[in-house]
Amino acid sequence: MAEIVTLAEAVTELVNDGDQVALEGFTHLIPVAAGHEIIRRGRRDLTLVRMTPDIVYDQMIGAGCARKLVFSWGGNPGVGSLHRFRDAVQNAWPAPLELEEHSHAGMANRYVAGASGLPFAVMRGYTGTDLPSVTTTIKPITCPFTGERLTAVPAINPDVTVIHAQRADRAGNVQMWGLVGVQKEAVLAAGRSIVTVEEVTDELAPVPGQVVLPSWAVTAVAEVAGGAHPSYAQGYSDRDNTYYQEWDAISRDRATFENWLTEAVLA
Amino acid sequence: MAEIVTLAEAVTELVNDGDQVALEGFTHLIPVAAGHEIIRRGRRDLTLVRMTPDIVYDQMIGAGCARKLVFSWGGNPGVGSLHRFRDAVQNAWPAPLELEEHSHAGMANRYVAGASGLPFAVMRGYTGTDLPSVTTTIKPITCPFTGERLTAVPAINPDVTVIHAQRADRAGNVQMWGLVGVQKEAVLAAGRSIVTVEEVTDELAPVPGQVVLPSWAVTAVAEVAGGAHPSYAQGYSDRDNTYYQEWDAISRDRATFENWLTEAVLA
Amino acid sequence: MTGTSVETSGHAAHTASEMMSVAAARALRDGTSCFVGIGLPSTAANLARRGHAPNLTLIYESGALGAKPDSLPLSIGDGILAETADAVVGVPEVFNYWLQPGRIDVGFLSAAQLDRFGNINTTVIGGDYANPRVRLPGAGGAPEIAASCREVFIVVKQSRRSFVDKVDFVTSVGHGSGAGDRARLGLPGAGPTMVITDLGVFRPDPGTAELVLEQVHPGVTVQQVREATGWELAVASEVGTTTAPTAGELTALRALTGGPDGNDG
Amino acid sequence: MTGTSVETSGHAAHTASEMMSVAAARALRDGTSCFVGIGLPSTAANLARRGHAPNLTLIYESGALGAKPDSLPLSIGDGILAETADAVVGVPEVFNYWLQPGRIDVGFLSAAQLDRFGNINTTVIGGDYANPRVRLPGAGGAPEIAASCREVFIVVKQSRRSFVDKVDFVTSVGHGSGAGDRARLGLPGAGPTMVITDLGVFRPDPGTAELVLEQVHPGVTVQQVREATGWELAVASEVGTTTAPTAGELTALRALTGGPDGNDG
Repeated sequence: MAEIVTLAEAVTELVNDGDQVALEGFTHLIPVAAGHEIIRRGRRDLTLVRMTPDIVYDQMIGAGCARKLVFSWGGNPGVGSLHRFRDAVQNAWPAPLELEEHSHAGMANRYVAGASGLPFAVMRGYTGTDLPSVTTTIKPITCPFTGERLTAVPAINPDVTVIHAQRADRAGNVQMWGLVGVQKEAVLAAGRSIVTVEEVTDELAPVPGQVVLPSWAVTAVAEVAGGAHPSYAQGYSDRDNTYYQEWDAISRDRATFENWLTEAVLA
Repeated sequence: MAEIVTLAEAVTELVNDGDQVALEGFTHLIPVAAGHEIIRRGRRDLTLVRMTPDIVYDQMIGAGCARKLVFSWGGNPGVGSLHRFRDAVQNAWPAPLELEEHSHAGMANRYVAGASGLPFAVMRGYTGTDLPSVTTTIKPITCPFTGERLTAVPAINPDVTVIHAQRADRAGNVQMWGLVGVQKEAVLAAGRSIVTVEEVTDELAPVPGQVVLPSWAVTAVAEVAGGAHPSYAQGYSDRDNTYYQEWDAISRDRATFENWLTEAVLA
Repeated sequence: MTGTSVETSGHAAHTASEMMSVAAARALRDGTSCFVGIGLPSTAANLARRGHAPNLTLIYESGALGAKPDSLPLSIGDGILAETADAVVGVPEVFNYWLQPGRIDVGFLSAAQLDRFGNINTTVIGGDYANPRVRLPGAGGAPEIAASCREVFIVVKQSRRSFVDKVDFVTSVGHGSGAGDRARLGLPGAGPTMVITDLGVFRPDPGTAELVLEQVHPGVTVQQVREATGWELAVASEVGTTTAPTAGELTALRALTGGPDGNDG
Repeated sequence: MTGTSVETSGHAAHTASEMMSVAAARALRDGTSCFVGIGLPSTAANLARRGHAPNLTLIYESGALGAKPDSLPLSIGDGILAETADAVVGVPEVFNYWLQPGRIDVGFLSAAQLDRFGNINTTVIGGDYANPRVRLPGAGGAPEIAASCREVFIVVKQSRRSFVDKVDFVTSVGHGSGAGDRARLGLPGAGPTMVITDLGVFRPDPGTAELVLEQVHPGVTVQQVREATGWELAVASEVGTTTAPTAGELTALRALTGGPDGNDG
C-alpha cells in the first residue's frame, strides 16, 4: 500500500546515489517538482531514464545528477535543442554523460517488458538504421514459428520511477487522465515508485480516459500542486509554453543556468 | 471507415465458409446474435477462435459450423460443462472437432501479437504443463540478453473478428466499457471485423473506462439491441443467469438441442 | 471427533461443503492480494472479504482489480466486478502486467483432478488427449496463476476420483514430480502451500513436496480421508481439527450463496 | 518563373516557409490517416485538415488518435490533442497496435539532415557518435514511422547543410543505399515518396530511388535548388512549378501559426 508522505521524504528515502531513475510523462504530467527535489537532495551518479528528456532532465544533467542517460528524444519540444544535454555530450560539462539511445517504440517496449516481468520485448524496429551499431541493447531475434527476423530490446526495470498524476485518494490509489504516456508501465516496471499528485482527495470520481494505479502497486504518494510545471496537468493547469521558450535562453549559457539553479531550485 | 449495415448483410458479406472466425467478449458483451446469424447463413468449416467458448460456441459447434476450435476455456460459466462441445470432442457429433488448446494468458498474448503486426509473442507460461505436448503452437524461446528460456506463441490473425459493443456513432466509431476483455486486440488482429452494438447514436458521450475503436479500424457496424443475450451489455442489460442454467438442459440431449436450434435460431 | 455429525457445541449445524468454503476463506490473510479462480475459490475469497479480511484485494482474470462485489458473482465476468473495482483493465493486461511479474500474493484455484504433488488437471480425464473419456473445460487462467502467484491455495471436493495419484493431464503445475521441481522448471512462485477439501486441510511436506493431511474437519476421521484419497496418504504426526464454522461465518456464507445448497460461485 | 519574387498574379505574397507548409499540406489526401511528426509536419497536417482534407485522421505519438485541434499544438503532447481525439491510448499502444502493423497511410516527418536516398539523420552531425560536433535530439518515433507507414512524406528546409550526399547517421531509413534496399531490409512501407522543401518538391526515381527534383516553388530556379543540394541533383525532364498558395491557404496557415513568422509546430 502506498504511503502518503512529503516529496522531500519520498525522495530522501527512495532515491539513492547510483540508482537507475525514470521520470516519465509524455509532454503531459511531467514530474518536474520531483526532479528539482532530486537536485536539492544532491543525488549523484544516477542513470536517468526517460523517453523524452526535456527541460527537467536538462536541469538534472546540468546540476550534475546524471552519469548516464537512457532515452529516445532529447529536445525542448516546440522550441529546439537542450543546451545542458548538448554541453554534457559535446563537452562533458559538468560531467561526462554516457548515452544509451533508442527510438520511442523501443523505449516503450522496454518499459512494457519491464512491467510484464519479461527480460525482453519483441518489435519491428531499428532495421537499417545506425542505432544498433551504437546501442548494444538492440539485438536481432528470430520468430520460432515463421523464421522471420525481428528486433529484441531488453526490459527496463528502474530502481525507482517517478511520475506526476492528477489525483490520489487517502488510501494511495492514483488516478490520471488525458495523455497518459508510458507512466503505468514505468511504475509497474520499477522496484519502487513515487507519484506526485495535484491533490489528495477523499474519493476518486471516475473520469473518462482514466488510468488508475491501485495503492498496492505504488510506494509513495506526495501532494505537490503544480508539480508538473511548466508541463501541465489536464483539468488542473495549462502548459506554460512561454517557459519552454524562456528555458532556451536560461540554459544556453553555463553561468545563467547556474544562477537559475541557485535561485529557482536550491534557494 | 466502417459501414453501418444490417447484421445479415455483415455476416453474408464478411464471413465465408472455411474462415478463421473469432467471436470475442469475456463473459460481458458476447456477440451471441451474430453467432446465430452465422448459423442461419449456414457457414461451414469455420475455425472458431475464442478464449472462453461458452454458450454461443456450444450452439455453433452443435449446429455444425465448426471444423476446429482454438480456445483456452470451454465451459458454461457458473454452471458446468458444454454438452455440444463435449459431444463433438468425445463423439465427433455432428462433426469431428479439431482442438488447438491454450491458456488464457497464451490466447491473450496471441491476440496482442496479432494486433501488433508481430508473428509471435513472448510470455512466461505453460512451463511444466502437458499443454506443449498436445499443442504445436507453443514453443520455447531464449532471451538474447539474459539467456533465459521463455515461451513463444504465434499471433492469431482471424479472417474476421466479431464483437458486441454498447454504442457506435453514425460515422462507425465504436464505444464499449465495463469489462472490455480482449476485444480491441481481436478486432485489430483481424483482416475484417463486424461490431454489433446496442444502439447507433449521434454522439459518443465519453464514459469512464471506455475503449473506443475508431471507424477506420472497423469494417462493419450493425445495430442489434440485446445482441449479447444471455450475456450482458453494461449500462443496457443484465446477465441472464437463468438462461445459462437452462442451457445445460437444452444442450444435454441432441434432439432437444436440435429442436431449440430450429425454433430459436432457424425459424 | 464426533463421527459424521457436523454439529459441534457452540456452533450451528453446517454442511461439509460449507466447512470447506469457510476453511478456504480463513486461509486468506487480510491486506493481501488474491487472484480468484472460477468456482469455489470465488465463494471463499468473497467470504473472506466479508469477514476477517476486509482489505483483501480480489483480482479477477476478467480484468477487475480490487473488485468489491456485494453479492457473489455468478461468473468471473459479472458486471458487479467492474462496477466495484479499483481499476478495470483488459484481459491481456491482467495477465501480462499484474499476474506474470509475480505481484499477486495468492492464486486461489479449484481442480477437477488433483494429485499427490498438487498438480491440477482441468483438461481431459481417461482415454488419451485426442479421445478422452471426459472432456473438461481446459486451462483458463490456471497454468499461469499456478506458476506466478507467490503461493497457491487449492479448494476441491475430495474423492478417489478427484484426489488421484497422478493426474491424467498436467494442466497447471503444483510441485511437479516432487520437491525442487518448480525451481528446476524456473517457476517463480512457491506453488500450492495449502489444499482445502470438504474433509480436511493438506500442506506439502517441506522435504518431498507431497501433500500431507494436517487437519480434519469436525466429524471427519483420518480413515475417511484415506478412503477418499487415491494414493497412500501421508498424515501429519499430529492431525488437528478444523474449528467449525462460527454462526457469523455461516450467516455470511449463506447470505452470499443463498443458503446451504446455494451456488458455489 | 519570376526570379526571387514570391508574389504571383492572383495570389497573396507569401514566404518560402509558407510555400513549403502549403505544398506539404496539399500532399495529404482527404480520408487518409497521417502519423504526424513533431515540427513542420504538424503545421502542414493541421493546415490540410482545415482545408482540402477535413477527414484527414491525425495520429500523434503521444497517443491521440484522430486529434482535431482547433489551434496548432505547440508540442505533440498538447492537451488539445487528447481533448479532441476520437480515442486516446498509451504510448506503447500507439506504436505497437497502431503504427507497427502498417495501419497508417502516411508518416509525415522532418529531418535535420536528409540524403539523396531520403535517409534521415536526427542524431549527430560531424565528429563521430561518441564525440559529435552537434548533438541532435535523437530518433523519437521516426525510425518506426519511416519503416511502417504505407508511405512517408518529408518536409525540411533545404540547404547544403540539410540536403547532403550521405547522412552522418542513419536515424530513420528512407531508401537505404538505393532501390530494392527497403525490400531487402524487410521494411513494410514504401518509404519516402515525396520530399517537400522551401524550394521545391522531390520524388524518388522509380529505378534508382534517388530523389529527383520534380517541381520548383514559384520564384525559385532549378539552379537555386542545385546550389542548395549537397549532391549532383537529378532533375526531371519537365520540372513543374508549384501553384502558389491561395489566399485561403495563406489565411488558414497564418491563423494556425499566428502570422508569417509564427511557430512551426
